[in-house]
Amino acid sequence: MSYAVQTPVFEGPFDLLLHLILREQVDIYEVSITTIVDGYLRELERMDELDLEVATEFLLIAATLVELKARRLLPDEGDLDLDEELALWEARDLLLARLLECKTFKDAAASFRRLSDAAGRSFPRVAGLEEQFLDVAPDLLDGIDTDDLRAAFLRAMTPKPKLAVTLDHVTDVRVSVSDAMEELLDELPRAGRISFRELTSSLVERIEVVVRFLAILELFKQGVVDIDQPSAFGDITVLWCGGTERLHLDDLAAVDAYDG
Amino acid sequence: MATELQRALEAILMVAEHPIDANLLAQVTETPVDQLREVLAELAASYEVDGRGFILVEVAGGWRYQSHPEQAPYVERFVLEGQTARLSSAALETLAIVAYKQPISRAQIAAIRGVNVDGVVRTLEQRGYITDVGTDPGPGNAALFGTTDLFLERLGLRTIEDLPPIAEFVPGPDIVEALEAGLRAEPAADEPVAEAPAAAPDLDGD
Amino acid sequence: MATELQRALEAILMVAEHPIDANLLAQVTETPVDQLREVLAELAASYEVDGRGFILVEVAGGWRYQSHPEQAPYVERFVLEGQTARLSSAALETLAIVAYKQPISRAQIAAIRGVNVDGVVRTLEQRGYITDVGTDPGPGNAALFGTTDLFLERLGLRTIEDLPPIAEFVPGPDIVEALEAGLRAEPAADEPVAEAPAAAPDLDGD
Repeated sequence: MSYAVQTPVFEGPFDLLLHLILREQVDIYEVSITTIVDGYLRELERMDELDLEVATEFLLIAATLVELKARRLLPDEGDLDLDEELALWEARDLLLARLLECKTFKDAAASFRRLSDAAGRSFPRVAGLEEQFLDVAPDLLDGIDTDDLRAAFLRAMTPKPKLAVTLDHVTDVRVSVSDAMEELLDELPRAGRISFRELTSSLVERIEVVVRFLAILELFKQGVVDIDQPSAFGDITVLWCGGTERLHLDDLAAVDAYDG
Repeated sequence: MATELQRALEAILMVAEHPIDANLLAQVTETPVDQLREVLAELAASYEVDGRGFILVEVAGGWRYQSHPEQAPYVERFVLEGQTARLSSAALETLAIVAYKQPISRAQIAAIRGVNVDGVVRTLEQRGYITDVGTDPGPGNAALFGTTDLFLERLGLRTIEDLPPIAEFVPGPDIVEALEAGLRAEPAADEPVAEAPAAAPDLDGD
Repeated sequence: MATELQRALEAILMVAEHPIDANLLAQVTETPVDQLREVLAELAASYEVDGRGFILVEVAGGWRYQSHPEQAPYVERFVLEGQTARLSSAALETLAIVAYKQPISRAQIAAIRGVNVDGVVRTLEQRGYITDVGTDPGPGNAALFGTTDLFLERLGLRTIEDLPPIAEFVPGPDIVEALEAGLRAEPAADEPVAEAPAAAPDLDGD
């Protein structure tokens, strides 16, 4: 199947997710969270190369998606951790609410486009005053001297001060899935079999754990690791099955058009 | 035959460079503003009835002459220069958020859009569609943004109240259901249960 | 009821900034110029018959709408009461750019100010502070603007050389800091690209 995402540029993580979900609906009348997650990860990997700041927001949403997918593929055994379950519902509802908000403003923007296009067909009269009235018009330079002019010139020529970059909405940790994959390619062959908990025990930030998790899922997709999760939301065992030769991300690139 | 008041209004609006507020027109012509509004509306209607190539409209809180939209193909040959550039979809979405949620800070816009909006906010501010309308009293004293008259002109609106109600854009049940289904955690009733119990995540596609 | 040709002419003339030559109108509306002149004359006569507050006249080799001379008292009152008595800071900045960087094109001014300046340039030109002083020899043959004698007179200057030279303005620490911060700033994605390299800031004088 093709992972190609038709729209070249997504304005953000919600934009992308809306596209993936609604496209699913239209195309096959049945929701496949697998396709959504795959499409999302694919796009995320592309974004990752472009802008880490953007990517972190994508990653947080990807984590929720992956969790939902994992939950969905598992049979309901009734012995799930209630707290974990509730946290997942909460994350999901929050995501849903943000998607609805995003969709609302997207549709409002489309309506603005129509209004603006309609207004753009009617041009304003701008000819202004006829010569005979110019004498009557107040002198606009009244009270302005060369100092004012100098100040205005300096104002015009001074580049506008840089705006404060607000990072409240993103976690400012510089991690990428590609980097995490490269680390794992070094670490996993030596470990052979290792639990996910051990793999992430040294990490401090939640986002780093998320990224490592995504990296493992990617490696799984590449077929160089096997994953086993005996119980839902239990620890995950990662098993290296990529052979004895030292692999790099570049080696995987040849397989699946990765260039990160 | 135009009345004396109509003639005066036509003359004034002919030399105006911007939309002119009805109150100013009332003041200059020494007419009660309610009556003046009526006269302007009548005048505008009469142009439409006569099939004139121009229209008289109220936009951004004032009245002005504009070319009739149907005549756009002719007019466009004259106003190639200074044509307003089409707004990007990022700019339009940001404008929509500011328009409906003003006053709003940059961080709040970013939270809704899920991306950094510094660049697009700066551009919209520079073009004069949004402006700094205050300061968030909370920590950080972030600048708060609102839309301008130029924004109203760009959309051909009389006032901000003429924006379509936001309720019109809240997604319908079909979209909500689609999104809900897309993010459902438990297997759908008609979906085959994962074939192998305790199967590893099936990431390699289907 | 206006004819289709009349409607087209009304629309074009309503938005035109300057008088428009009959030959150009004939060309745009694909009408023989003799017939077009007839239609314009008929239109002008019909406005007079209808007692409109505006007239359609041929001046300076072109046709344009003007306020009716009989309505001049109202127009004068409007001009006195309605116009802002001072230049906006945007207009003053534009005037300062023209003063120090003349001859300069509209696009170069726009590149410095980061916004469309057509309206402001038109106002300054109309008020007689700046004027068309030549043509850019480059592609596009853009009009180049410079300041006028009226500008010098109003600012009490003998010649344009009497403007305080730019080299005297050693930027204060705040400006230097802002400048450096500005240089670090990456341009917004959809900001208008500067059209003219000549518009690059040269604060340190030349």
